[in-house]
Amino acid sequence: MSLLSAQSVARIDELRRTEPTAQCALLTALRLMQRERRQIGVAEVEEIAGLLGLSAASVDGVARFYDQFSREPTGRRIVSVCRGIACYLRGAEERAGQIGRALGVRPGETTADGRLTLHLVECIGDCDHAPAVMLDDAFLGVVTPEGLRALLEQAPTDGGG
Amino acid sequence: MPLVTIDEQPLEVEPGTLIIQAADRLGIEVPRFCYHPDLRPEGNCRMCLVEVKGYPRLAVACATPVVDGMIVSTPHTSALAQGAVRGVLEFLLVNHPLDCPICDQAGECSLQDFYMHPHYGLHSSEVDPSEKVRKRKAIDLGPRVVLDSERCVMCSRCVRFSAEVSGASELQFVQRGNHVELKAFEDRALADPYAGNLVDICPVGALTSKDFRFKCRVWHLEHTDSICAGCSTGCNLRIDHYRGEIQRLVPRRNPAVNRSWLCDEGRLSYRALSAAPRLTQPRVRHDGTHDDVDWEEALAAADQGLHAARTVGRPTAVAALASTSATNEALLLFKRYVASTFVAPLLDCRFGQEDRWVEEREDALLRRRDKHPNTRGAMLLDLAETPDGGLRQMLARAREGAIDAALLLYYPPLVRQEDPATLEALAALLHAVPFSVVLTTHEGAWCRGASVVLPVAAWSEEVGTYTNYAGVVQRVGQALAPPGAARSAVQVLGDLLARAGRARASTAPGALFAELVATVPTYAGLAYESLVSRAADVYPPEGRMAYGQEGFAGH
Amino acid sequence: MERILTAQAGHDDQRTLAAARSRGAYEGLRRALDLTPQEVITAVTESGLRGRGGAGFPTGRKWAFIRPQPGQAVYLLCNADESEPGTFKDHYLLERDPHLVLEGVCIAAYAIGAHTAYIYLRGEYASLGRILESALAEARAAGLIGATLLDSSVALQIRMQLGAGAYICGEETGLIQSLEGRRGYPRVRPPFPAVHGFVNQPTVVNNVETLANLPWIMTHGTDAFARIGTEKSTGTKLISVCGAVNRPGVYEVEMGYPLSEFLDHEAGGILEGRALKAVIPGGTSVPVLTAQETEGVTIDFESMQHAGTMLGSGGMIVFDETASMPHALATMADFYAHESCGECTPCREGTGWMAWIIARLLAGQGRPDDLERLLRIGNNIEGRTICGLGDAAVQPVRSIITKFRPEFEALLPAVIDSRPDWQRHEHGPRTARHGDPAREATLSEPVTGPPTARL
Amino acid sequence: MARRDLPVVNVTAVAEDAENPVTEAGGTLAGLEVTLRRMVRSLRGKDNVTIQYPEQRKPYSRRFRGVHVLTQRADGSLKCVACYLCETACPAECITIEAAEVPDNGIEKVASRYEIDLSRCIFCGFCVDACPEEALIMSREYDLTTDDRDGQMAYGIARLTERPEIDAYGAGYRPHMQYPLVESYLPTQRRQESAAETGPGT
Repeated sequence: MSLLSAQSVARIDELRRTEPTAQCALLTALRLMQRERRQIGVAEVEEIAGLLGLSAASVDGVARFYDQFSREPTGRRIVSVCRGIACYLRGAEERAGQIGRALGVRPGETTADGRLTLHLVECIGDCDHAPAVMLDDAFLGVVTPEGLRALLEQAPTDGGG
Repeated sequence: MPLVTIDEQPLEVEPGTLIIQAADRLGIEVPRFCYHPDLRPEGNCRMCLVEVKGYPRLAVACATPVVDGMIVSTPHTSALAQGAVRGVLEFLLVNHPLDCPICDQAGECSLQDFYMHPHYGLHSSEVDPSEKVRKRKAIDLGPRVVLDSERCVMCSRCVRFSAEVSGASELQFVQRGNHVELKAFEDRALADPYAGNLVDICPVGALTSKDFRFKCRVWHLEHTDSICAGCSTGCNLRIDHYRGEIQRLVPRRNPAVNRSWLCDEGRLSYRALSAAPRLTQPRVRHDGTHDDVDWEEALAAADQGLHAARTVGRPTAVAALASTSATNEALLLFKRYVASTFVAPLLDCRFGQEDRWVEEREDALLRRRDKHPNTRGAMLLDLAETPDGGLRQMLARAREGAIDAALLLYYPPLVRQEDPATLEALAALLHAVPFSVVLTTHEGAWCRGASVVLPVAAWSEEVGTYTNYAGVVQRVGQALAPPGAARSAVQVLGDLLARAGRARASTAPGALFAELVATVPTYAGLAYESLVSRAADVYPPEGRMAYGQEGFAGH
Repeated sequence: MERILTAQAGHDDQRTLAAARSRGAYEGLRRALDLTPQEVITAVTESGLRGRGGAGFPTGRKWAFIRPQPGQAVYLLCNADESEPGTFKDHYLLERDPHLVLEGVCIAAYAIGAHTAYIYLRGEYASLGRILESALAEARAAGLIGATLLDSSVALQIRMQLGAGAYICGEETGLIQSLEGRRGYPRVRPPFPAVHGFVNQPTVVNNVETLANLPWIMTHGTDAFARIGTEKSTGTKLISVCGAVNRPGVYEVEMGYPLSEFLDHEAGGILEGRALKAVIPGGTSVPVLTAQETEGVTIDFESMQHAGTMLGSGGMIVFDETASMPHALATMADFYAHESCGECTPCREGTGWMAWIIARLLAGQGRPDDLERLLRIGNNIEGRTICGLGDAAVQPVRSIITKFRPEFEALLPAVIDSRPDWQRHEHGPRTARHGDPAREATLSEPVTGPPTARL
Repeated sequence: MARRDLPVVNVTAVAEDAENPVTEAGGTLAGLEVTLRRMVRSLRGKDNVTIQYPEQRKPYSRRFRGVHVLTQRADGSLKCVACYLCETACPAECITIEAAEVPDNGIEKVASRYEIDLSRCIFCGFCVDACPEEALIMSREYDLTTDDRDGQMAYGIARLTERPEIDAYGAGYRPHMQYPLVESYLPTQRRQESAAETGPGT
């Protein structure tokens, strides 16, 4: 019983066949897994290692190199507040604090109900809308805590990958 | 051929040679952590920075190939390079726990060696212990290896070995920046049968041996170069012993045989020597029971018994079987004694199918199916000539009553268990023949039936030569003295020859090897003195880090 | 001024193929296909186009290094891992004019003989990835890209790869490693990507903006491009300005455009009419310029270099008089400590150490020699690392500390015990030397009274 | 010839002079003067140079190198981590150490056996100088006697730590004596400190 959807497994198989090496498919495989399982834990690592014929250790090493893969499950929605230099100059810290208070979660943490995770992230390349905020992978630009709460009510966009 | 000048010393090298290899050949020390002659260079530790004339920035000697006319200055002659290397070493120590007192690597640790070198180290720390990044310590990675990630310098030698050489890929880095940590997935025990090498190539105390853990300090060890007797590959190794006990075995580099590696079975083979009680006194059987006697009496008994068998004069009255774990020199004397003393004896070296197995490899790296170090040597002495000869044949003939006496030279295997069938066959043979002389090392139920038991030296207790599966002749070293009254097989066989009225052969290793060369055409031109392995590179070398003489042996 | 990159980006329907083609998309590719690959390379070389990713290496020369052995496949990698803090120019192009980028990819791939091109986007650009995907799908459907480029006989597969949050993957060998599904550990050079690149094949890595210049060069010609800008810095540059300005955003300016004019005019002046304090002109990886130093500086590679900094990625970060440089530096130092991949020693340990010391300063626990220590650490990192991240991490630290030193000195406690922790221990040093007065004192201490345990 | 220059002494004259009884007695008494004065003073109980050893003892220098002490941590565990440096430094080769592993508490190595053969020890103090942990220091215990040379002169861990004599003699030589021990304790100290913590009556 695979942890991944049949469609994702198919995608990975296709990549494994068409990419120069099986390992070239690893990053995409991890992204799919993170999106569907919201974590890259032990079981997830072993599943991918099996799919691509890699050692669990090497998959784990890659998974734990990139910021967007998390060992522990993240919330269903992810709010990322940029703390890059540009956003810092436009008061990112206060903004992160406001949002955290409004959503009842501290940066780097996930709400108890697993609804959402609040991240402080390095520069996300949306500096003209500093302090920039992302919801999942949508750039919100300057957003008030209230506006963010409203957005959170809507259905999530496709998580990319 | 490109000409390179390092610290004013010119050297001509073949194209593609790395600066660090050229420097090693010139005997110029270039400090390094990540470079290893048998691994792909990665250039991550930055300790081997050197100044190359005309280069905009310092180059890493371990990844920069020599080009013709290159002029290189190492930290020993270049202030710039020296400053850089000092800086790198300081960085390496920023988060190092400095727990040398409880670290088994202390004494053969590159960090220690470099820090104590006036050109690279001896700075005072500017970091509070309270400021250091703490990581996990004493992580159990199975039966061979203990990991201390605080001591790791992230040189990735182990990661590369695991991926490139053994193929197990069980180690990888996790996290980023100064939180990078070496990790086996979920701290699972390493299944790699070559895991011991991870400890050897770790330049610091991050990966230490569980077998050697806390046994003794490395500066107490005495070293004896020898050859592994675990299988017919004949890996070059070094016996590290202290107060008359073997503490550990470590590989010596020999690109022609084992590169820098040694399998875990071979690495732990010394344990077999103390697994069963040793024979320390000659024994002669009087009405059913063995009595300890002195050599004089034992040799006399052996000689008389065999003399009787000899005088029967009937063909194949004597079965003579010598293990292929014996040295070439012992086998030579064994053959000479038997051939010159008996008429058409059954003379063989096969307890099982050594002569077939010596051709088969057990895995892609080192291990071979034949677990005897000297089968090829015995075969070159024509001790496996007759088809389907050996123990089975002798037993059959003995049961027919066609054999009056048996002479056995037997060594228990150092890796794996001895095949019970073989031991049964041996016991049966001894019971089937009226008189038998056994030369062996350990107590064993199988030799109860022997008329005379002569205790001989085991591996690591005698000198001599082995010929590996490929015909490479290598010298075996003596680290310890044989226990009790035990003597080297060469000496015992020499005495028997003398008693049999043959001129007492010189048992000096050099002299015997000369006779060997005269006897075996394949050995023509070899000299005992020149047999010392070309492995100038020992890991861990006495108080120094591994130096590679040969280039990176890609595969 | 002639707009090369953003001419069409303003149109809201520019993402759709039809609209884009109606405005001349893929015309440059057609022109390129009329030439031989070698002619394209020559043209780009003569146009003087230089890499827009940060290093400013001549694009044509980079291509010319590609000499595939028989049986080798050449790869073109489009670097859309725009992670340099303060930089969002590629973000703009990818979002507004995806076909321009795709066309540039096609031209470059044709020039170097690559039949597979990868576009590597940073993980945070997943939404832009979808825009690019649909554009690519349209182009494929229209038969522009795929088995044949336009109606030529040249095949080109364009694949997309999303990163997952690692600054280092914007470094070309780090990008290659990531694309191969490894940790983004940069590779030691030599060998260079042009020889051993992606899966050990000859590889060119070009920045999005660099490639986006190619269609115009093909349509308007080498000379037209060379005429724009300065002699050594031809063409235009996308400047993404952010921080304390009234109109942050992406602007296309001709090379050689005065910096101060750009700040006052395009960027709309400093926020709330405050005074300018400093500018980091090319992303945090280049040295800062004080307000005075910006005088007379123009936006091009040479002038920036002359002013002691670099044009870099064109990510311009503006500080007004209210900004605290130590806190700003802490933000940047934390960034590099967090993003250092940890492969090579000086960067792995040095960036973390610098960040720690700066944090210590801000916490009022600095030591008198901490500023010298920071500069010394910087010198021990710069030029000794595998990739450029180490050098990059040093630039803000060194330039900001030297140019705004009083702000840092104000952080140093008046009186401070700078001895290491174990020496400040009330028990005193564990390593007394002979001649240490305290020690000598005990030597002459009279021994009296009955024996008792005295420690 | 130098001989001619030698002074000539009239031996007979000297002898006669010596025979004078007054001079003889006076000389003897003069010679005895110091002795007699000392005798009188000591008979009157003044200025005794000797003491009643072993009942009475004189203090020794704090740097005196006497029988060794193995120090302990606050929790009473042995401070020694079996680094073998003392054994390595010992010129008399009288130290025997065996190491053992303990569940990791930051320091995973301890000495399971630590023995100093004091019948071979030359009390040079190299071992104490070599110790990186102040786990081994010297005491001022000097009167080391036994009726059995073989058994009792080899001190193991028990006798090198919990040794009542130490309290009486006090600690002796160790490097950096001007500073208190850092996180190393003698058994007495620890008992006192733990008593202080728990307070009287408990």
